[in-house]
Amino acid sequence: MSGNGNGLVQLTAKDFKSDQEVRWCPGCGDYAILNVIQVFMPELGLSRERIVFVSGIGCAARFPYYMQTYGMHSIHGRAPAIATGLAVSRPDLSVWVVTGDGDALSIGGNHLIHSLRRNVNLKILLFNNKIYGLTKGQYSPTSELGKVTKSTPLGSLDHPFNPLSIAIGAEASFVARAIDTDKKGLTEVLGAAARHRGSAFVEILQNCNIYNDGAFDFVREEKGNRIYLQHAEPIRFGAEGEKGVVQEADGSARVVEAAAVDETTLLVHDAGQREPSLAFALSRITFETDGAVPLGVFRSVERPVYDDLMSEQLDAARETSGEGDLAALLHSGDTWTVA
Amino acid sequence: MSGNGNGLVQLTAKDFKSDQEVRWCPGCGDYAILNVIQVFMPELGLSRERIVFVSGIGCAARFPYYMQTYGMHSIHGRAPAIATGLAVSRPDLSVWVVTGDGDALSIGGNHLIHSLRRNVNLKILLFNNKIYGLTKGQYSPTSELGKVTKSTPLGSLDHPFNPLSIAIGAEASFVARAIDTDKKGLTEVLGAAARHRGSAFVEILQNCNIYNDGAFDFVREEKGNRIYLQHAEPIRFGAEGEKGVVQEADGSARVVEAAAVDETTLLVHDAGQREPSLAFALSRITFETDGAVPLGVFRSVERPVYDDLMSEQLDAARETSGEGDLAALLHSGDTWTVA
Amino acid sequence: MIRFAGDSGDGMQLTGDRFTSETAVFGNDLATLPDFPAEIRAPAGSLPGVSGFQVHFADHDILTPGDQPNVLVAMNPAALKVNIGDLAKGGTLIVNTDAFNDRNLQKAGYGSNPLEDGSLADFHVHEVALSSMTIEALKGIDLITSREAERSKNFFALGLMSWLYQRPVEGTLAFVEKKFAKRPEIAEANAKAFKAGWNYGETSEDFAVSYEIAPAKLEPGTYRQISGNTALTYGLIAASKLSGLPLFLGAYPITPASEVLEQLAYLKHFGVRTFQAEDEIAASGAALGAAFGGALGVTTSAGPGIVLKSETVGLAVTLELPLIVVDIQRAGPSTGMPTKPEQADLLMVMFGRNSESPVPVVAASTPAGCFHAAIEAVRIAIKYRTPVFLLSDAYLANGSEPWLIPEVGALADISTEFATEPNDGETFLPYRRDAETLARPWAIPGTPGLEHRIGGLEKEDETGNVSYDPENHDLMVRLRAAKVAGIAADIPELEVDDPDGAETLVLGWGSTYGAIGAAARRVRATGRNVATAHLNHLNPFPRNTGEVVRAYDKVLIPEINLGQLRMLVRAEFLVDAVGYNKVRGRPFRAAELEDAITALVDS
Amino acid sequence: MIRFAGDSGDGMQLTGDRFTSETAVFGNDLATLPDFPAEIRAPAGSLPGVSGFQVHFADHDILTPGDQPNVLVAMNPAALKVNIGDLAKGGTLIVNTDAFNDRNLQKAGYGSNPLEDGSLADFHVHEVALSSMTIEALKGIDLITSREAERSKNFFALGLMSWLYQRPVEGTLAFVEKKFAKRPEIAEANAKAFKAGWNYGETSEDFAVSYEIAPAKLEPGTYRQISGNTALTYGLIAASKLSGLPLFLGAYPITPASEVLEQLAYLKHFGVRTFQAEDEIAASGAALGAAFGGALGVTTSAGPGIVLKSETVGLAVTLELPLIVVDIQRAGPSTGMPTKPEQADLLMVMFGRNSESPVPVVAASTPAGCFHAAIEAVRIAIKYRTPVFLLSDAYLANGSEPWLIPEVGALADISTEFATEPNDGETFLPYRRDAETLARPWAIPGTPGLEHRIGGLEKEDETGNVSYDPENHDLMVRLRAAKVAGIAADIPELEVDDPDGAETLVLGWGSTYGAIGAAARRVRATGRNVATAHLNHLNPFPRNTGEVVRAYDKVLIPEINLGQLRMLVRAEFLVDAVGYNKVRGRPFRAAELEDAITALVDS
Ligand SMILES: Cc1ncc(C[n+]2csc(CCOP(=O)(O)OP(=O)(O)O)c2C)c(N)n1
Ligand SMILES: Cc1ncc(C[n+]2csc(CCOP(=O)(O)OP(=O)(O)O)c2C)c(N)n1
Ligand code: SF4
Ligand code: SF4
Ligand SMILES: [Mg+2]
Ligand SMILES: [Mg+2]
Repeated sequence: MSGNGNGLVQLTAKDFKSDQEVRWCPGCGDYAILNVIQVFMPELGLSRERIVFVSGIGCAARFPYYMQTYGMHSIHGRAPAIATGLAVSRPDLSVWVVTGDGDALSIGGNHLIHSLRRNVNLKILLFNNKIYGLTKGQYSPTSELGKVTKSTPLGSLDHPFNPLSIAIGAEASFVARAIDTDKKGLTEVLGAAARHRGSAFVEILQNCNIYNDGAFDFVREEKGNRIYLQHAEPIRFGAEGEKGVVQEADGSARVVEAAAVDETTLLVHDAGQREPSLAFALSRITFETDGAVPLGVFRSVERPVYDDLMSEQLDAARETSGEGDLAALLHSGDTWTVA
Repeated sequence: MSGNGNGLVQLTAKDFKSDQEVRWCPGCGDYAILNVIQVFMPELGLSRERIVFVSGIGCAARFPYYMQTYGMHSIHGRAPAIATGLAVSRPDLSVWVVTGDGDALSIGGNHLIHSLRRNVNLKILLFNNKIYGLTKGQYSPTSELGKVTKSTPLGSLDHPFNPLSIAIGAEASFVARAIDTDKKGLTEVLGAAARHRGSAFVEILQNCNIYNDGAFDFVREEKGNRIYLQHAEPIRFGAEGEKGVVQEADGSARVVEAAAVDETTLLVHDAGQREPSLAFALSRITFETDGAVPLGVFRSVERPVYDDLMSEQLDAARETSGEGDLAALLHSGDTWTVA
Repeated sequence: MIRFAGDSGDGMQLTGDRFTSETAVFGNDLATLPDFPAEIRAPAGSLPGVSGFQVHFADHDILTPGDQPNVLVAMNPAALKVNIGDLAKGGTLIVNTDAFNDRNLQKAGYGSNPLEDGSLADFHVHEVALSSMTIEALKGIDLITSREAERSKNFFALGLMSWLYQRPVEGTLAFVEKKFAKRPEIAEANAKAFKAGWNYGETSEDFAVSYEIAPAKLEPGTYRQISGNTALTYGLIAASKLSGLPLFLGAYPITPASEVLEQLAYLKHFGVRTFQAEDEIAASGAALGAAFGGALGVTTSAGPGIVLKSETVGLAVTLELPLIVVDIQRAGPSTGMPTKPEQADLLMVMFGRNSESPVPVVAASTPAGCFHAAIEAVRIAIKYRTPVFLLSDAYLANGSEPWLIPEVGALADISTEFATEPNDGETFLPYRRDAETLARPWAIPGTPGLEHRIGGLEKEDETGNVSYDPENHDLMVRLRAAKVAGIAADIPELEVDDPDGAETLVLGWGSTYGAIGAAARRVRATGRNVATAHLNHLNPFPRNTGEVVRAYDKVLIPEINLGQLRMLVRAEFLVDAVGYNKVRGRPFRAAELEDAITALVDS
Repeated sequence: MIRFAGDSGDGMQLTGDRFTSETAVFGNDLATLPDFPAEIRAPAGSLPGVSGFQVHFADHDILTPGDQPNVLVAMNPAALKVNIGDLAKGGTLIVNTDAFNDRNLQKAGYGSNPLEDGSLADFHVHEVALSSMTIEALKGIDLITSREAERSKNFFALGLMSWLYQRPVEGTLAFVEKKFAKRPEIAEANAKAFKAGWNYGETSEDFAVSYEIAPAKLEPGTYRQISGNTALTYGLIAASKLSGLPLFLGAYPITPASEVLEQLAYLKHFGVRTFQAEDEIAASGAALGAAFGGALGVTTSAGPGIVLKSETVGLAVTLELPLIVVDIQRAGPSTGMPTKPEQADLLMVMFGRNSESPVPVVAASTPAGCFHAAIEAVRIAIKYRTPVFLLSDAYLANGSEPWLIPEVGALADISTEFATEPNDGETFLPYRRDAETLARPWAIPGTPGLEHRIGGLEKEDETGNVSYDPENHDLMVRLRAAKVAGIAADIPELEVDDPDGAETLVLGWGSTYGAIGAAARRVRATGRNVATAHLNHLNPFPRNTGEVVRAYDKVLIPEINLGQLRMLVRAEFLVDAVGYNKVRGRPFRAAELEDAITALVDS
C-alpha cells in the first residue's frame, strides 16, 4: 500500500489480505469470492480503515477475518441489524455485510427485509450455496423441495425462497446476482452495488463442494445458460445470442428462441425503472422454469436513504432548536426554587 | 347451537361469541371484523372444538378471547410459528392466525414469510391499521414515510412494506385483501381463504380510531376507489365502472379511464395463475400511485401443503419400515451379550 | 394523600399531573403513583377502564406515594368500586353524582347504588354533580358543545381539590392556555371549569374547611418534578454529553419503556439517533453496531423484550464493547401485567445468557435517581468496555417526585479515549488489557492502522485471534469475570443508616427504597432499632457488602419477587437473610413493611 | 487407552468408532472422547485441522475416556504436535512417516523434524510408512487410483491397532462391506488395508508384543455401544411410546445438537414429526403449539440457541403446558467454541427468563444416561404440565459407552389423561388444579365443550381469565413456584456413595460424573475417605439434598464453569461449599480431581 498522507491511497488486492490463514475447505467457492473482492476493494477508492465487513455465522460469515479492514463476525442472522446501527451512526464508513443463505434467509430473514425496506446504506452480499455449510449439511431455505440432506433424509418439505423475489417484495432499491467464479460479472455487480447509495442486495451463487457440490453447475459451468442483464440493452443470451427474454401477457418474463420472435419484442432491460414489477418477473426466471439464469443488476433505483434521512433530521433539529443545551433541558417545564 | 349427535352441527354467529367482554376502544374497526368473522364461522361447517385461533400481541391479537373456540393469545410476532406446530401436528383442526401490522411484519416478519413459503395450512388474518395500537401509537412497518407518531415526532424515516408484495415475494399461494367494514367483501375473502388448502394470507384494512383515525378513508369511505378483483373478469371499477386496470409495457399494472382504452386491453383477473408476477404488479396499485385499491383475492394457486407432505412422509415411512418398534430400535447396530 | 380515579377517558392522569405540579411549586415534598389500567381502552364506565393517580404530599420529606389515600375523587361508579377499598376509614370521598346512573352502576357491577345503600357510611362522602355543574359553568362559551363541556369536568374537580388544599393556581391556568393554544375555546372552557371548581369549594357549605399543608423544608436550589422515565432520558443525554459520545438508541416499543424512546426522539438536537427497530433483537444489535463505531449504544425495553436481547448481550460480553441495556421491569412471567411494576428480572439480567457471561448491573431506587443511575451505568460501560444492565421498573418509570436539578458543571466527566496507535510495537493487539481496569482498547473504524476483526468465537488473549486452546479459554473466562468483579473497587461503599446500633438490617434494592425508608421510620418511632441499607449496584456488590450483612444478627430483604437478591446475598455471604416477598404488581405499602420489620426485630 | 489423531480428512472419527465397536463387542468396558476441531474443514495438514478420537477400555468398569493416552497414533506432524503433550511418558507413539515431509512439518510449525531431533526420546516411537504401505497393499485393486488408495491408510492403522490389542475383526470387515456397498472397490480397498495393517503388526519386528485385555465383568444382558446424542434420541422416542403422545420436534441446526434432529428425522415410522424451523424461536414456538394440540413437544439446541427460546419457555410456564427443551451445552459465552463441552448454562436455564418463571431442570451424567434422563424430563413435563430443561453437553453428546439395553416392557408408563369433561358443573375451568401435583387440566383442541383461551397475560386462578388483580397475581406466582418445588416429592433421593464414613463430600452434576467417580476411586486407593453424590435433578433438588450436604464438614463441587451449582447450593443450604472449576472446553481429568479432592481431604 502506498498512502500519500492526504488520505488518498493507492491500494492493491494484497493490502486487503489479513494475516489470518484462510480456513475454508479446499475447493470452496468462497475462495473465489474472497479473491474477487480483494481485487475489487481498491476500486472503492477508500482507505482500509473506512471499510467494515460485518457478518453473521456460517462458512461465508468467516469472511471478515480474511480482510485487512475493520470487521465483526457477529451472531447468526443478526449482521444486517448490527451493520444498520454502525452505518446509521457512522455515515463516513463503507459497510458491507457478508451472509449465507441460512444466515440471511432463515434466522436472519427479518433483519434482511427490514434493512432493505429502510434502504440503509449497506452492501449485502449473500453467498448462496443452498445448504448449511458450517453445521455440516442441513438443507437451507433456498434448497429445492425434496432435498435429501442430513436433517431431511426423506427429502425436505418446504418450498424454497427465491432470494431476489423476496428482496424485491421487501422494497429493495438494488438487487443483483453474480457467480462466485465469474470474476468479471461479480466485479461489475460489486461496483454497481458500491456506487448505489442505499442498501444493495447481491446474491452470489457459491459452490459448496463438500455438502452441495455442483448445485449451480448449470450456470456456473454452462455459460450458455447465463443471461447477463445489461441496462438499456435487449435481453439476449446463449452461446450465439440465440435466445432472448420477452414479457408474456400474464405479466411473466420468459425465455424464447430469439429467432422465433420479432427482435423488437425482446425485453429491453431497464434496471432503473421505479416500478419493481418487471424486475420481479425477471427474478422468476430460473433454471427450473426456463433453463437459464439472469445475472447482473436486476434493479437499481434511487430512493431516500435511511442514514441520510436520519442525519438530515439531526441537522434540522439542531437548526431549529440549536445544539442541545443540557442545563436548559434539565430546567425545562415547571421549576421552583427553594432558598 | 344445535348438534345432532353425529358431529354435524348447525351453528350461528352467537355460538361463536365467548363470555368475555370485548375490550377494544369504542369505534375500533376490530369490532366490525369480529362481527363478520363470527357470522362467517358457521360457513366452515365445523364444530367449534375443531377451530383454533392463535394470535400474537397487540390490539388485534386479543381476538381469540372473544371467540368461543380454542384459542391462544401467545407472544409478540410468534403466532405463525406456534400455529405451524399446531397445524402440522393436528391436520384435523382449522387453524387461524390473527395478527397486526406490527405483530406480523415487524417482530414477526420472519415467521410470517416462512410460514407462507412452506404453505402451512394456516389462515392468516393481518389487521392492518398502519400503527401500533396496543402500545399507544408508534408508527408501524406499514406506516407511510414521514409519519408523525409518538416515537417519530419529526416524522418516520423508513419506507413501508406493502404487505401483499412481501407475501407474494415470499411465495405465498393465497393472497387477498378486504376492509373491516365491508361485510360482503370480507366474508367472500374469508370463504376463499378457508377453502384454500395451504397458507392463506389476508390483509384486512382496519381503522384505529384512536391512534390513526381515517388511515383508510380513501377506500373505506369512498367506495369508488375500491377495485374488486373478480376471477376471470376484466378489472373495472368506479361508481359507474368507468375505470379499469391495464398492464403496461414496463410490467406494471395501472389504473386507466376505461373509456380511454379498448375494452379488450383491460386486464382479465386470473387469481389462479401460477406465475406470481401479475399478482405482484396488482399489489403495487395503491392509493398513492393510482388513487384506488384492489380488493379481493389476488392470488390463489395450489401447491404442495407442508402439513400434508409431512403426513405423507410419516405414512410412507410406516409403510416402508413398519410402525416403529422401540425394542428393535434400541437393539439396532452392533450388540453383544454378556452372560 | 389524594387519589383521583375515573374512566380512562376522564383525564385523570392529566388532573393528577397538574395537581402534582401545583403541589411541587408550592413547595411540598411529594411522591406520585399513576395507575393506568391495561393497554387498550376498555369500554367507558367498565372496571378495567378505571385509571387512577395518587399524590402524596407533606411538609416533610416523603418517601412513598402512600399506602391509603385520605381523599378519593371518584368520577364514576367503576372508579369508586375499584378504589374504595384503599380509602382510609374516615377518609374523604368526593363522587360525581351525575355518573351514578343505572347504566354505569350496572357496568361497575353494583347491585344497588352505593350512594344510597349505606355502604359508604365509614367515609365523609361529598356528592358533587361534577358533570352538570361543569356544563352549567361553561354555558357562556361559544363553539363548545355540551359534550365537550362535560369533558372539562376533570378541571372542575381539580379546581375543587386545589381549593381544598389551597394550591397556587397560576401554573395550571398558564398550562391550560399553552396546552390548548390551538383550540382557545377549549382552553377557556378548562380554565373556567377549573375556577368554577375552586369557587364551588369556597362557596359550597359541603366543604367546611380547607387544609393548609405548609411547604416542606428542602435543600436550597432549583427544583422540578420528574418521573423516572424522564430522569432516565435526561440521564442518558447527560451521559452522552459527559462522555462526549453521540447517543444511539435502538429500541422496540414496549410498556413501560416506550416513553424513553419517545422522549429521546424529541431530542435530536442533542445529536441523538433513535432507531425504532423491527424487534428487540435488532434494537440491541444496532446499538452494539453503533458502539463498535464509537457511539454510546443504548437499548431500552421491559422484561419480555430483554429476554430477546440476551444473545446480543452475550456477544457484547465477548466483544468487550460498551452497551447500555435498560430494563424497565414489569410484572411477569411472559406478558404478565404490562403496566404493573415488579422487581423480578434481577436473576435474568445476572444469568440469562449461555455460559459464563458476567455483566454489571446498576439499579435505580427512586424516580429522580434514574438520572444518576443512567450516568453511572454509562460510566461503567465505557470505562470497562462492557455491557451494563440498568434496572428501573414501572413504578419508578411513571412515579414522580421533586428533584433538585443538578449543576451541569458539577457532573463528573466520564469520557474515554479511543485507541489511535498500535500498542505492541508496530502491531495492534485488540485484546491487550489495561492493567488496572482490565479493559481492552476501543479502536473504532476510521482509525488508520488499527484495522482488526472481532467476533463471538473465543479469542486468544491479547491478539484477539480465534483460539480453541483450552488454557486460553479458561484464562479468558476468568479475565472477563475478573474485569467485572474488579468494578467493586470503583463504586461507592454500601451506606448503612443505623442511628441506634440495631441488630436487624433491612437490605433493599430498586424501587422499594421509599417504602423501606418509610417503614423504618415508623418502626423507629415505636422505639425499636433497625438499620437500613440500599444497593444501587447489584453486580458487583459494593466491596463492603459482606461486612455489612455479616454485622447484623438478622437481615431482612424485602423484594417484589420471590427472593432474588436474597439468593445472591445468601450464596455470596452465607448469611441467613430472610425475605419479605409479595408479588402483586404494585409497590409495597410502608405499613406492611413496618409489620414485617417489627416482627423480625421483636423475634 | 488409545488416541487416534490425524487430519480432519483422515477419517479418524471413523477409525475410532470402529475400534470402539470392536472393543465393545469383545466385552471390554470403555469410554470414548471424540475431539473434532472447529466447524469447517481447515486446510489439510494444519494445526486447527487436527481431529482426534480417544478410547479408554479395560477389564473393569470405566468411568472416563481417560486423562493421558498410553498409545498415540499420529497421522501427520500437526496431529503429533497437538497431541504429544498428552501422551503419558513411556507411552507408545505410532507415526505415519510418509506424512513427515517438509511441507507438513512447516504447516505444523515444526522447525526441525521431531522424528529426528530427539524430542521424542521419552516415548516408544514406531515409525510406520502408513501411506506408502497402504498404497502398496492395494496395488492389485482395479478402479482405485493411488490417491484413493492412500485414503485407506486409516484402515491400515486400524488393522495395526486391532492386532496390537487382539480385537475381533469380523465386525469391521462386515461394516466396511455394508458401508461402501455402493462402491465395492472402496470396500475391498479398506478391507485389504485393514488386513494389511493387522498383518504388518504380526510380521513386523517393530512390534514385539501384542496386548490382551480381557473382557470386563459386566452385568449380564445385551449390550450395545451408545453415544449421548443417540441415547437422547432413543430416550425421546421411548418417552413418546411410553406416554402415548406423538413426538413433535422443532429444531434449528446447531452444533452439537443437530444430530438429535438428524437422527429423529430418520425415525418417521415412529410417528415423529421433525420440523427444521427458520430459527430457534420458531422451533420452540412450534413445539409449544404442538403441545397445545396434545403432542409431546420437544425442542433441541445448544446455548446460543437456547437463549433465543427463553421467551417461549416463559410463555410455556404461564400456559402450563408440557414442553421439553434440550440444551446440549457447549463452550461459550456467545458463539464460543462450538464443538467443545462446558456445563455453564445451568444458571441460564434456571433464571434466564423475565420475572418469576420456575422451570424444572434434569441433567444427564453419562452418554447412556441420556436415555433415562430424556424419559424423566418428559415424565415431569407431562405430569406437571410444565416446560422442562434437559441438560446434556458436547462431551456426553459425542462420547460413547457400552449400554445394557433395557427391556422395553420394564420401562414405566408415563401416560397422562387429557381433560374430556367440564370440571365445575357445566363449566370448564382450565386453571383448576390437581390437588396433589398442582397441574392444570390439559384440554386439547378437538375436545367438544372444553373450548377455552389461554395466553401470556396473568390469569385468574381457576378460570384462567385475564386478571390484573394484585392478590391473584401473588397467588399465581406462588402456585407456579409451588408446583415446581413440589416435584421434589416425586423424584429419587440423592444417593451418596460413602463407603467409609468420610468428612468430605464431592457433589457433582452432569458429565463430570465419570471423572469424579474415577478420582474418588483413586483417592480412596490412597487410604483417604471421600464421599460422592451426583445430582440428576437440579430443580428442584432431591428432597434430602440439604441433609446430605449438611452432613459433611467439607463439600467440594467440581464444575466446568465458575461455580454455578455451587452458588445454588450455598444459597439454598447455607453450606460453605467450595468449587473446583476449570473452564477449558474439555472434560476434567481424573488426575486433577484426585489432586483437588486429596488437598481438601487433607486440609
Ligand atoms: C443462534 C444460532 N443458531 C444456530 C447456529 C448454528 N449455525 C451456524 S451457521 C448455521 C447455518 C449456516 O448456513 P449458511 O448461512 O447458509 O452459511 P454457510 O455455512 O452455508 O456458508 C447454523 C445453523 C448458531 N451459530 N447460532
Ligand atoms: C417481545 C415484545 N416486544 C414488544 C411488545 C409490546 N407490544 C405489544 S403489541 C405491540 C405492537 C402492536 O402493533 P400491531 O401488531 O400493529 O397491533 P395493533 O395493536 O395495532 O392491533 C408491541 C410493540 C411485546 N408485547 N412483546
Ligand atoms: S462446508 Fe461448503 S461452504 Fe463451508 S467451507 Fe466447506 S465447501 Fe465451503
Ligand atoms: S388503540 Fe386503535 S386498534 Fe387498539 S383497540 Fe383502540 S382503536 Fe382499536
Ligand atoms: Mg449456505
Ligand atoms: Mg397495528
